[in-house]
Amino acid sequence: MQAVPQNWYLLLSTFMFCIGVMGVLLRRNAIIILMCIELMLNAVNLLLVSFSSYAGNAEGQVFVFFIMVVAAAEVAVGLALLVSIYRNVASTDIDILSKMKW
Amino acid sequence: MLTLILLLIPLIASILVLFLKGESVKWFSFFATIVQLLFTFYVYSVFQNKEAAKSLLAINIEWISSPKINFNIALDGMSLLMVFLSNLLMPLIVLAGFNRTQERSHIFYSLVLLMHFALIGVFVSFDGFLYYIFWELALIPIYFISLNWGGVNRITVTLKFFIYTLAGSLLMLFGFLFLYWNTNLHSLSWFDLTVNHICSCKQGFIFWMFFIAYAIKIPLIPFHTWQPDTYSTAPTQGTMLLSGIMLKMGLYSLLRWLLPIIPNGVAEYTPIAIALCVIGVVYASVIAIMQTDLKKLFAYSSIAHVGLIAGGIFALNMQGIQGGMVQMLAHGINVVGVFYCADIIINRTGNSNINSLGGIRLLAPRFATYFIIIVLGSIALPLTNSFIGEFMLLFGIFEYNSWAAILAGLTVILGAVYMLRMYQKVMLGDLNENVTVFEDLKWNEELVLATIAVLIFVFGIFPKPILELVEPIATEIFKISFVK
Amino acid sequence: MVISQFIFYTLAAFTLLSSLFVVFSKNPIYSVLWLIVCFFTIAGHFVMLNAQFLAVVHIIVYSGAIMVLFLFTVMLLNLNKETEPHKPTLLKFGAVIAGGALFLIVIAAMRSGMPAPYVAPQMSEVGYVKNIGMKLYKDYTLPFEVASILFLSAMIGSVVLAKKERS
Amino acid sequence: MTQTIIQTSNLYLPTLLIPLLPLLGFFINALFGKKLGHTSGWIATAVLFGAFACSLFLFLNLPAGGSETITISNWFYFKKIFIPFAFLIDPLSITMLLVVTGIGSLIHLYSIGYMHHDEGFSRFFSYLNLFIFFMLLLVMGNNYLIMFIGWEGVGLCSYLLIGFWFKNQAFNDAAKKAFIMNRIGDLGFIIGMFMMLFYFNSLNFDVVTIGALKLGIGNMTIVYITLFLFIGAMGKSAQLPLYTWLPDAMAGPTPVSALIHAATMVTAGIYMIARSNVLFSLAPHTLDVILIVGTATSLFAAIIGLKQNDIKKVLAYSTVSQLGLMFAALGMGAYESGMFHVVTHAFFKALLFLGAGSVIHAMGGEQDMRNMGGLGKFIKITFATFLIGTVAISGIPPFAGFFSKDEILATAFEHNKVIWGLLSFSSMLTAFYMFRLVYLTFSSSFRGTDEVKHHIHESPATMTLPLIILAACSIIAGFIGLPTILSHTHLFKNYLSSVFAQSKLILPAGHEMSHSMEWILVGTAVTLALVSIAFAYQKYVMQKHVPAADQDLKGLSKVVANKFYVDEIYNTVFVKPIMLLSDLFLVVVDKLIIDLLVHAIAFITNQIGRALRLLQTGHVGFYMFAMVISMIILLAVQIFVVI
Repeated sequence: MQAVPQNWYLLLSTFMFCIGVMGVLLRRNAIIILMCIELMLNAVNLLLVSFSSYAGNAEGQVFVFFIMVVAAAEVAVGLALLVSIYRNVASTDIDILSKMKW
Repeated sequence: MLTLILLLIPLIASILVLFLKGESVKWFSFFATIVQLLFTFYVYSVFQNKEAAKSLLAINIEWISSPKINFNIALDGMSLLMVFLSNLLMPLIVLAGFNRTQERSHIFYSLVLLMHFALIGVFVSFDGFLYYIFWELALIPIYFISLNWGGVNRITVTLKFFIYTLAGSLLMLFGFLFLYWNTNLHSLSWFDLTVNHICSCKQGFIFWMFFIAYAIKIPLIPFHTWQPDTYSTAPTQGTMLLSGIMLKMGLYSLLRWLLPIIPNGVAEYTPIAIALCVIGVVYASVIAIMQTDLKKLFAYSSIAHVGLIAGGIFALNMQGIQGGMVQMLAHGINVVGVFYCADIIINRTGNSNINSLGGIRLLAPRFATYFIIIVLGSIALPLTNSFIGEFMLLFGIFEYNSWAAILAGLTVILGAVYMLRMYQKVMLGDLNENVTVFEDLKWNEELVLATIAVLIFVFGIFPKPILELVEPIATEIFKISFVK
Repeated sequence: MVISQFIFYTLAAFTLLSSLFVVFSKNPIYSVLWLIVCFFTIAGHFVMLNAQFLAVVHIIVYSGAIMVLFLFTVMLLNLNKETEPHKPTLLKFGAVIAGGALFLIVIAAMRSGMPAPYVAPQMSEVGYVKNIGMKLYKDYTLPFEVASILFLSAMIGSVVLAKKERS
Repeated sequence: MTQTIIQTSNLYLPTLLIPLLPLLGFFINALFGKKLGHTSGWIATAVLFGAFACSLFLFLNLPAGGSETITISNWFYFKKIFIPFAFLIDPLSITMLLVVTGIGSLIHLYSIGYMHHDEGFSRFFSYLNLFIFFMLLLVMGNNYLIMFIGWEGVGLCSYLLIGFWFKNQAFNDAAKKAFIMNRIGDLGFIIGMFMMLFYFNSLNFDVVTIGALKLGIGNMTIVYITLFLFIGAMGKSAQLPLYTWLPDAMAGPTPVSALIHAATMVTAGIYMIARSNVLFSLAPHTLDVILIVGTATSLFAAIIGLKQNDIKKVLAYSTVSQLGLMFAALGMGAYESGMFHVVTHAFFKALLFLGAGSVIHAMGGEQDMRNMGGLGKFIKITFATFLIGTVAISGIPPFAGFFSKDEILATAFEHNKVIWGLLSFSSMLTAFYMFRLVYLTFSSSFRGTDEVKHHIHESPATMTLPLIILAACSIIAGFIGLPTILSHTHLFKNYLSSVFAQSKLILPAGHEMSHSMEWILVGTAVTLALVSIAFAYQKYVMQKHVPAADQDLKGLSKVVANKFYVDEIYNTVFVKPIMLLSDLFLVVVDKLIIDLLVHAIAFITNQIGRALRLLQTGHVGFYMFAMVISMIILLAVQIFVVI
C-alpha cells in the first residue's frame, strides 16, 4: 500500500535534523534554539515512526510517545528557565550568558 | 568459609562501630579485634590439618562471568602469616588509642576497621581483580584517617601520598588487563596465572607495570619521597597501620603477584631491582643518621629495612624468599613498636626534634626499657625477631652477589649508628630543659609495649613455627619463579 | 499508488520549507507560527505512515500544548524583530556550511546502512489506537507511570523556576 | 643431618645450668632488683659461683681429649641447612668457661663492694649477669651462629655497661662507639658465616672443619672466610684499626673494665680463631695478616701507653697491646701459647683493673695519676696485689705473665727474628709503663688535695678478697705451662692438644729449639724487663718526675699523648663524610632531584589543565559549534578512515 520507499523518509528526517542543527548554530535567541531542538526531536520521531511502520513493529511508536512526553516536560522546564533568565538579564541572547567558564 | 568469616568480622565491626559513642567505641573495636585474633588462632589450628583446611578455607564463586572474575579467597602459609600479622597488630593499634581523646572517634575507628577489612582482603584474595579491589579499598580509609586526624600540613602531604600510590595502582591495573587479554585462559585467578605464564616476550613490560606499583607502596628508592612526610603527618595509629601492615601489602604482592606470575620478566630485571633495593638500604640508612625528626628518622629506617626485604626477595633463592616472609612479620611488629614509642614521646613532650629531647630515661625507666628492647629488635640483635629474617635475607643476597650483600650488610652498622644515636639523644644524658615532666607508662601503653617486647623475643627465640608455616608456599614460589 | 507519493512529496516540501522558515525568520513570532505549520505536516506524515494515534497525540501535544507555550512565552517576553540578536555574518555562513556538511556526512555514513530502495509495503495496523494502547498498558505500564511522575516533577520544577523570587 | 636426639650424658644438666644460672640471675635482678636492694648483688654472685661449680664439674668429668655435643633443640633451618641450638664441650671451651665463670664470680664479689653506693646497684648486676650469659653462649656454642649470638650479646652488654652512668653523654658516646666498632667487625663475621654456609652448607664447627680440610691448604675460599672472620675478631678484640673503642670503654665502672674489657669479652676474638684453628691453619696468608696486625697493634698500643696519665687508660692500652701479642701468637700458629696468654692475662689484668678500681675507690673517683702518689702507705693490700699484677705483666719469673709471654717470644724467635725484635721491644715498653704507673701511684708523696687525702681508705673485704685470690692466681697460674727447659710436661698444652691436633698436622712443624738458645732468650727477656723497670725507677722515684700537664706537651710526646690523633683522623675520614653524605642525600637527592621530578610531573599536568580550561569560554554557541564539528569529524573518520 505504501509506495513511498523508506529512503525518502530517511532523507527527509536527516534534512530536517540538519536544518535544526543549523538553526541552533545560526540563532542567538534561546527560544528559537529551543524550537530548533524541537525540530530535531521531530525529525527523530518521524524516523522512528517510519521504521516502526515499515517493520510492522509497535515499539518504535511507543518510543515516540515517550519522546513526546520528554519533549513536553523539557519545553516546560526550559521555558520556565528562560523566563527566569530573562527576568534577570532582560534578554534571551545566549551570548550574554557566558558566566559559566573555567 | 572460615576465611570469609575472617574477612567479615572487621567489616561488620566497622559498620557497627558507627552506631556507638564515647568510650564504648574503643572498647568495642578492641573487642572486635581480639575476637578476630582469637579466631585467627582457630584458623591456624585448622590450617595445620591439611585435609580439613582445603575444604574449609577456600571459596571460589563466580562473580562476573564476562570478563571472568571469581570471588576467590583462600589461605596458604604466606596469606595466613600476613593475616596473622594484621590481626596481631590490630588490637595493639586500637589499644594505642586508649587514653587519648579523639574527635568523632566512632568514624575514626570505623575507618580503622574498614582498613583492616581491606588489608585482610588483599592477603586472602586469589583472583587478580578481587585483589585489586581490596588493594584500592585499603587506600580510602587511610586517606581519610590522615586527612582528618593528621598533623600540620596534612592536606598537601596526604594528597601527595594518595596520588603517588594511585598512580602506581593504575599501572598495576593496566598490567592486570594486559595479562588478562594475553593469556589464553582469560582468567586472573592466581592458580591459573601461576601455571599458565604469559609469553616471556611480554613479561618484561608487565614486570615494570607491577614493579612500579609495588615499589611505590613498599617504598623503594626512588619512589619513596611520599613516605617520610606521610609518616610524620599521619596520626600515630595511621602511621602504625601504614608502616606495620600496609607496607607489607607491597612486599606480599611481590611474592604473590610478581615472582610466580612473570618469572622470566623478573629474572630479566632482577639485577636492576636488587640494585635499587641495595642502594635504597644504604641511602635511607645514611639519611637516617642525620635526621633530627623522630618520626622521619624511623620512616627512613623503615625504608632501609623494607629495602633489604625486597632485595632478599629479588635474590630469587629459597632463603631470600622465606627470609622475606619471616622478616615481614618481624618488621611489622618492630616498626609499630618504634612508632608507638615515638608517639608516646611526642605526645608527652610536644616535641619531635631529637636534639631538644634527652634524659627521659631518668623520668621513665620502664618506658626506657621497652624502648631499648624495640630498638635492639630493629637493629636485628640475635635472639630478637628480626635477626633470623635479616640473616636469611642477607644470605639470599649474598648467594646472588656477594658485593651486594656486603653493601646491604652495611645496614648492620648504619642501623646501629642511627638507632643508638637517636636513643642516646632522646633517652639518655641529663634532662633537657624541654623535658621537665615525663609521666611513665599508662596501663594501655604498657600493655602494648610489653606485648611487642614479648613478641620480639618469642619470634626471635622460637622462629621455627613461622619458618615451617611459610616453607611450603616459599618452596612453591621458589620453584615457579626459578628460571634457568 | 501515485496519490500517496504525491501527498508525501507535497507534505515533505511543506515540512522542509516551514522548518527553513523557522530558522530564517527574523521575527520570533513568525518562527513559532512556521513551526506550527511544520508540526502539522509531520502529523500528516504520521497519518501517511498509518500511525493515527501518534498523529493525533502529536497535534494535541505539540501544536496544542507546546507551541502555545512557546507563543505565550515569546509574547510575554515581548520578543520581536527589533530585539532579535544577530550573529556576525561570518558565523552565519559557518553555521550554514556546518549544517550542510553534517547533512552530507550523515547521508554518507548512512549509505551502507540504507534499506533497499524499495521495500515490500507492509499492511501494518500497529499504529492503531488499539494496538498502541495494548502496548502501552501491557508492556510499558511502568515507563508510562514513570512518565507521569516526570511530568509532575517538570510541572513543579517550572512553577518553582518561573515564580518570582522574593528578595 | 638433623640433630634432634637429646643426649642423656651426665654432662647434660651441668652444661645446661652453666648459661641458665646467670640468665636466671639476670631475670631476678631485672624484675625484682628494686625490691631486693643489696641482696641482688649477692644473688648475682651466687649464681655465678654456681656456674663456676658446674664448669669445674665439667672439667673434672670430661674425659681427657674428649668432646661432647649437647643439643637442646633445632633452632631453625632453611633449605637443607640446619642451625641447631647446641653446645660443644671440649677442653678449649672448658678453659674459657673456667676463666669466665671463675674470674667473673670474683669480679661480681668485688662489685658488691665497689658499687655499694650506686643507685643503679641491681641494674648493674642484672647487666653483669646478662653479660656472663652471653659470654657463656659465645664460648659454648657448637656452631658459628650460636657463637654469634653471644658475640653480639656481649657487645650489647658492653654497650649497656659502658654507658651505665647514662646521665653523662660522654660515657654514652663511648658506649655507642664501642657498639658500632664492634658491629663493623660483626659484619665481617656475618659475611664469613655466609661464605661458610655457601660452601659448606653448615655452620657447625665440625662440619666446617671437614669441609675446609677437603679444600686443602691455601685455597682462596678459606683465605677469604678466615679474613672476614678475622675482621670480626679485630672489632671484638680491639686490634688495629678498630681498637679505638677499647680505651674509651673505660668510661664504664671499673669492674666492667676488668671483666669485659680485659679478662673475657675482648679475648673472644682469640677464642674464635683458636676455635676455628683448622681453617686458619689452612689459610697461611690470613695467618700472616694476623701476625702483622697483632704485632703492629702490640707495639702501637704500647707506645701510646707510655704517655697516658689516666690510670685506667694506661691499663686499657696495655690490654690492647697484650691482645696484639696474643694475635701475634695465633698468627704464628701457636694457638696454645695464645690461649695460655689469654688465661694468664685474664688473671693479672683483672687483678690490675680491680686494683685500679680500689685506688679510684680510695681516691673518691679521681683517675689522673698526676694527682696521686704515695698511696702505698694508705692502702697496703691494694698496693701489694697491684704490684704482683704489675710484676706478672712485665714478665718477671716466676709470675704468670713470664711463662706465657716467654712462650710467645720463643715462637716468634723461631718464626721471624724481626717479629721477635718488635714483640720484645713492645714487652719492654710494657714493663716500663706499668712500673711508671706503679711508681706514680703508690710511691713518693701524695700530690692531690688534702681533702682527698683525708678520704683515702682501704677497700672493704668484698673488694680485697678478690684481689688477694687473683694475686695468688697471678703467681701460680704460670706453672700450668712450664717451658721445656724446666719441665717435660706442659700441662696446658697437653690439655688442649686434642683441639689443635689437626692444625699441628697442617702447619709446618718447627724444629725443636736447643735448650741453650732458650735460656738465652729467657735471659734477654728478663734483662730487658729489668732494665726498663730500673729506668722507670730512676725516672719516677729517684727524680720524682711527674708527667707534664696536657697543654705543656710538645712535639712527638704531644702526638703520642693524643693517641696519634687516630680518633680525629677517623672522624675526618669516616664520620664527617658520612654526615655530609647524609645531608647531601636528603637535600640534593631526595628534596631536589626526586621531589623535583615528582613536582615537575604535577606542574606539567597543572599547566596542561590551565591551557585546556581556556577552551571553556562560557559561550554556548561555541560549545555547539564544537559539538557539531566534532560530530562531523567523528563521522568522517568513521567513513574515510576505518572503512
